[in-house]
Amino acid sequence: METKSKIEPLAQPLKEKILNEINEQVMKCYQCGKCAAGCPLSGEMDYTPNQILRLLQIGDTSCDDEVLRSYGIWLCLTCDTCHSRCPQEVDFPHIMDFLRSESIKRRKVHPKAKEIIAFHRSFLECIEKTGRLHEVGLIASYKLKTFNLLQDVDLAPKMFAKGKLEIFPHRIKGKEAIARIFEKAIKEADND
Amino acid sequence: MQEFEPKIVAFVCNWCTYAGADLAGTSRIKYATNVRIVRFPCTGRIDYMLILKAFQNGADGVIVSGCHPNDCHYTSGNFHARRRWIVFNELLELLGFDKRRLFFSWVSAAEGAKWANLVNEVVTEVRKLGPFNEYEELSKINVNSIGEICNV
Amino acid sequence: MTKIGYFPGCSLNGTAKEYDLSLQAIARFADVELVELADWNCCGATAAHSLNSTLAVALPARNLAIAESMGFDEILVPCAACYSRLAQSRHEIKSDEKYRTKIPQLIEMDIKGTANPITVLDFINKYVLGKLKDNLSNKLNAKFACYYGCLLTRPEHLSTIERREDPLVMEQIVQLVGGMAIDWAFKVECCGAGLSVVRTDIIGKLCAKILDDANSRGADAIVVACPMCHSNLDMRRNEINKNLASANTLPIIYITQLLGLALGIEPNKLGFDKHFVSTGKFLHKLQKQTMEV
Amino acid sequence: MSELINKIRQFFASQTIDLFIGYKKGRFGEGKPAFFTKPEQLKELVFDDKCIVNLAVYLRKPELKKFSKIGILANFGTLRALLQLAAENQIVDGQYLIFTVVDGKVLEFTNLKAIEEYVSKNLPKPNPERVALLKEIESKPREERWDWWTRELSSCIRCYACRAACPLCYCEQCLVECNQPQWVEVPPTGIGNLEWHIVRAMHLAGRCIGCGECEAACPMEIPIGLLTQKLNMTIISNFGQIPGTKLEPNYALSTFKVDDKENFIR
Amino acid sequence: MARIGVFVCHCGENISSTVDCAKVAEIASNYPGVVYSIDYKYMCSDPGQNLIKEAIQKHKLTGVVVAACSPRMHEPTFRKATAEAGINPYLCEMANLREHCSWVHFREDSTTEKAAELVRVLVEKVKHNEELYPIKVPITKTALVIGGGIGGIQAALDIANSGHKVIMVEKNPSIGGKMAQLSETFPTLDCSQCILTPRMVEVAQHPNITLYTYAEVESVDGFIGNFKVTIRQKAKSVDHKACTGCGLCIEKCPIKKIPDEFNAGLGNRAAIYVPFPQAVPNKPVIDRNNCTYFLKGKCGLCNKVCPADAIHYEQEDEFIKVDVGAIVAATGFDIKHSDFLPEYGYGKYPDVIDGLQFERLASASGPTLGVLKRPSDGKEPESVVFIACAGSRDPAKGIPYCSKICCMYTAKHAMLFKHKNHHGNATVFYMDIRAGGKMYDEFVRRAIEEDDVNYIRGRVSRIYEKNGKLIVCGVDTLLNSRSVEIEADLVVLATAAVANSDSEELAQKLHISYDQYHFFSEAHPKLRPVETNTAGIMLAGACQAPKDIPDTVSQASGTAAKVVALFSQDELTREPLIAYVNNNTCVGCFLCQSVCPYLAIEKEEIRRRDGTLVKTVAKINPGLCQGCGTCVALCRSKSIDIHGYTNRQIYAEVSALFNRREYAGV
Repeated sequence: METKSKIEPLAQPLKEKILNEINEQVMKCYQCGKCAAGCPLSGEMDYTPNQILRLLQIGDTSCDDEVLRSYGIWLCLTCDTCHSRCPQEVDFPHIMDFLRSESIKRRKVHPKAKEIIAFHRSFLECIEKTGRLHEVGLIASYKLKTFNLLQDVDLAPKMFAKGKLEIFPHRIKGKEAIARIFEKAIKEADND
Repeated sequence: MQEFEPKIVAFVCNWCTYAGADLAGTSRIKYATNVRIVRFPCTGRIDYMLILKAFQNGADGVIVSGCHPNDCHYTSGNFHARRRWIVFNELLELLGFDKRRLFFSWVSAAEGAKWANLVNEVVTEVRKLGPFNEYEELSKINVNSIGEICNV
Repeated sequence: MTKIGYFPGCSLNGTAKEYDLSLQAIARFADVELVELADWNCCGATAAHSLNSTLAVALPARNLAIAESMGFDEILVPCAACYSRLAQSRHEIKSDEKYRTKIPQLIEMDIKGTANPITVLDFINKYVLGKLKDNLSNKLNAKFACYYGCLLTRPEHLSTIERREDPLVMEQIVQLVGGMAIDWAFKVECCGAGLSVVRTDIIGKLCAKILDDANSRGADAIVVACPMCHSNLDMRRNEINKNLASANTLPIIYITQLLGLALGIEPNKLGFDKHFVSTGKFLHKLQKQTMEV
Repeated sequence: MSELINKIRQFFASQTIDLFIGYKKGRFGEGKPAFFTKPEQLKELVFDDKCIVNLAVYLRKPELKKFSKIGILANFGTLRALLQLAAENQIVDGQYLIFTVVDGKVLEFTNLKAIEEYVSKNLPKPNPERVALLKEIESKPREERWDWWTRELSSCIRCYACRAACPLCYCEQCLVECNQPQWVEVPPTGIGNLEWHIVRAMHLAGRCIGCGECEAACPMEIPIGLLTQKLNMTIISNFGQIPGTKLEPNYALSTFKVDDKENFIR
Repeated sequence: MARIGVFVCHCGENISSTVDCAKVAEIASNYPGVVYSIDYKYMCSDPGQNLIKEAIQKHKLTGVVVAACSPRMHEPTFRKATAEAGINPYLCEMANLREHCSWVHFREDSTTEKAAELVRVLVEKVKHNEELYPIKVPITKTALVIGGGIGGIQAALDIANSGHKVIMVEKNPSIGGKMAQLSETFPTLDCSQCILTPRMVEVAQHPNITLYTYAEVESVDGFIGNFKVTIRQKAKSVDHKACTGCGLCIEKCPIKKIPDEFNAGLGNRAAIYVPFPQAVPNKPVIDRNNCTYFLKGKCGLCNKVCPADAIHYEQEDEFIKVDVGAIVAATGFDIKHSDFLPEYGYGKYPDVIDGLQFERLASASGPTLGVLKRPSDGKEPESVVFIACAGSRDPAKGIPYCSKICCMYTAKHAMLFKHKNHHGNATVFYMDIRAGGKMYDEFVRRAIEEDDVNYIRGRVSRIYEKNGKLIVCGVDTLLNSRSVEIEADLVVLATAAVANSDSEELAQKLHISYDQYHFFSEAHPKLRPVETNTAGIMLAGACQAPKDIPDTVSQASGTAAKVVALFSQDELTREPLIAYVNNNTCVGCFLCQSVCPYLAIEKEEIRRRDGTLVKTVAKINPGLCQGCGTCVALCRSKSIDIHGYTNRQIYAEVSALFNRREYAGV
């Protein structure tokens, strides 16, 4: 399981990493706030998209740290509303993806976001094992990870009744290939 | 052995690139000494035959440069020049001419630094290519060889 | 008979069975054979691109490669979320040298990016609409709110839809089958998508706004073209209604179900019995008005 | 053929024309350019696919000035050359009566506008063999191309037959005859030959009507037609201009588009 | 035989610090044809120039090469000195040893070598220089002003008041431009029409001004001092000489529902119309695209009722040719319309309007007579949202620039609304407030402090309509980006100011350059802000970039001063560096004709003494040719050449570039 958080020096400001690795220019943001105004979840976020960009623009260690520890980055739905209306064409969802993986990598995930990650992990584990999503397996695994045992118990019977839940997962033939994709991709992320 | 110093000719227009090279001077930006500038009123005046003549006279590389599109002092000389270059380029390509020695560029009167960089890049690239022996050897092919070919 | 590649995605095997049923019915009508990609895998969805960018490109890429190996240059991807992942993956592979070399090693298959994912709306426009006019058997005399959500119109580089702030593609289809498409304000707002399980409360809030606006403008049903939108709007009604003054009973139907009805296909062959929010009243109303015509 | 001959006889009789340019059978069965000034000479007139010489080449000869109206038996290349010459202000519409024979049928053009219509409807596709040959040459590594061309061109004896055969090489003083300054070296050296063929190709770029007379005329059998053909293809694909199809001047190199390609410019 | 003198300048130490000037002079003395070669500390100083003059006389020089700074700097100086010594000034050339050599290289052997080679190149060139004489051209002292907005009006009046003739061309039926549409003007809030209309009348009555309204510039040929302009007088279908302006025709016209351009589409006008009550000229024109007579061939009501018999349906567009010496482009700007901002419902919701529409709603002469009524239902709004930067500073929409005028007029709009409705809510969404200018920031502060306009810093994401209200979704970035939703009755977008849709076409007719947004380009952004790169054509107002009224008027007066300065001379002297044709070799293919940007290539018939035509050849009009030389490079038979850069000169330069071949033999 996770070890104690490593103290790692931030040699390079995040904004430079973002520029080098995903070619997005944080500095383009001029803080008009149109992203926050259109974001369906900015009310739920601790930092709105423009504020996250502002923190990144400052570029010092503590601001970068605040970004990686924020809850907002985990709420982003990648609905692309901010990006599609951004006058400066900042691809914020793309930056969000980067921030999320960076946050995990540096073990700075916001405590409230652990459930979200648990869900994503359960989802990926499910695919890793069978190649496809299996809803029962996903929910079971997620519940085990989060102890939210009562979540969605009301939906399940109805779903069975409508023929929308399969008890046994479908395992694709190429599941070993899928497992190898996972292995390689994860290894690569660790090496970064 | 001494490093090969390529001979570079630059055909430039008076209003943009010549002025840009002047600006490189007033800004004291240093670049390689290999280049010799020939001044034209406009890129539209630059005859492709002159490019060939420059190579014939020993140039290892030729730069042709003028105003950016829409910046031409004469409004459209550079556009006409660009068309000619497109065609000339295709001909050289077909002939297998070493086009790596021919450089087209837009350098405005405000781009002193771009001019200096361009010259340095060209000198570096042509230095790597070495002397333009291919073209020099061409002048050695003469009437005599006709006989040989006819006999074949 | 035209054959094109078909990537149903996980949802159409589970929560969105009615989508699959109705889509297959439409395809049969249009004389297009949907050939399921052999041994396809999950696209990775939000989970993959949230956690691991390589995985987010590689998982969809395997499906693209399968389609290529089967000789398809078109893959119908009915789920807007899956479409987005497949199209993005293809975009990355075509535009990014890094992925072009890395992905084939990861998925252990060759990939050129020749197979082009298309959405269900592209599919309908290209293969169905031309044949529709002469085969309409029902005029669907009702008011519809066409809901696009996010991933059909965004991001711009993956979307084939024009006017992304106020798209009219589905509206045009609705009009073709005799329905009235209402002008409303939430057609491209987000339903909450991937937070369905973890933050059901957020889904409740976002979907409530969408349903409320459609309802207040007199819609009889909301038309969707994405199983994610459908499941949030349809299955999460309890959570949604917590945010509304009175319970909302608008049925959520797939664009393919709509076309099926217009073609005179029986509702239960289109999966109308599989909805959480009852479609009975809506169907009844339609039937009544059709008879009156 | 007799239909055509009868027609021309009538035109001579009514003094509509006083010269007819066509072909007669040459020693090797080829179509040989022939000038008829009397109706009785016309029995020698032939027209078949061996009549490839582009007769437009004669129209700017001073010897023709004394004739008031000239009839021409034109193959397709000649028709296009006529259009291009008109676009370049070299011939006057109305001075010529032009005939061609297609599938045994005589077509008569009283003005150049009619030719313009005919040509635009009947433009042939580029000869696939030539296109393939060009492709093959282009696919070779650059150094090989250079060697190949320099070898090919080194056999040039600078007889200028290519120039004489070309209906569009009508300058009164060719560039090669300029000696103040001397643009092209006169003796057939490697450089001089290269320069001459570059000049020829560039001068015909956007003007060459692709009749192939230059290459056919070359006694050393140098495939010089490839050069003009390549430039024509470049001009058609980049600028959409096809020489010898329009009466109005539409020379690709004296117009431009703001968004012409410039991926080669730094 | 050539006798060339070479004069190498040290330029203090500017050249000599990296170039061995003495050595360059010494090397040059051995070049064939060089009879005199010397270096000197400051060649451009009086003693330096005397050195040249004396050498020219003493050594009977036939050519001079001054190796010094850039010819763009001192060529006129040395050519003048050469002329003073008694030989033609065009026999002097400069080698650029400073900007192109000493300043850009270090002190090393190759720098001196290069300097010597540069001198050699110019020595070879100058051997082929010819004697040339300046071209003198007369000046037509009439100015053409294109555009009758406030910029054009100011320029025209200033020029006319200096005693010169002015021809003004306005494409609309009346002059007045955008300013005539405004209600009140910032920062004084004085009535726009009150200050403008007297000027409009002055233009119409000025003896030096000829006014063509409902007219456009069709073509422009010629050059500074000698432009030949064709004006298209569009058919007004009304004889303005006969018309008394009684207005009966307008009253009787059955087609009355045409969206009124002057009222920004908020009102209607008839098919025969005067754009607004104070129009100049105050006489109608028929809009043929909407007139029943022109569309269906019947009606003719206006003709029947006209007491002056002034309706002339058969009128045709007329082409008027005028000669002018200078042209002022004052064509103004436009604002972005309709589907440009779909997320704001602009073009979809009638109550989302642009700034110009608000001006008309607020104007006492507007469609609502100054009562603010919203377009959808005529209700007077209680809550108005103003959105600044609606499309400006928005690279994603292709307009990255600031439209400059919006901050001020938005503050003005909010104020006007509050003055009309004291209890109403005015909200302004802004990104930055740019209120640089005399009394400007004070004006904005007044809106905020005295008129209680609510300024919220943040860009609106979207607007939608719900129950007759417009829901404006924004954030307050000064309050932790808290979301703000305002229910508004009316939304006013400060849409981007853009170039006119036909500005590119006009620029091409004028041969002036324009930027990527199709605004006209000034010759120099700081030092020549009112001139274009084409001599004799100047700019006034927002056709150059978005500008407010004070800036436009200042520039217009500046432009007028330039025109008047030009007209203070009787003739212009031009450099003779132009192209010429060799009649002997020209075959008259005229492929060069379309390559000339100045249409300077004409046809010339060469005839024998008995009058028979030998041939038609190209001829360069020396008045029009500007000397680009594009035709020279195009000519296959080398029949065109250009003074100053002749084929022989440049060939000689190229041949002399490197010390490899025999360079002398050309």
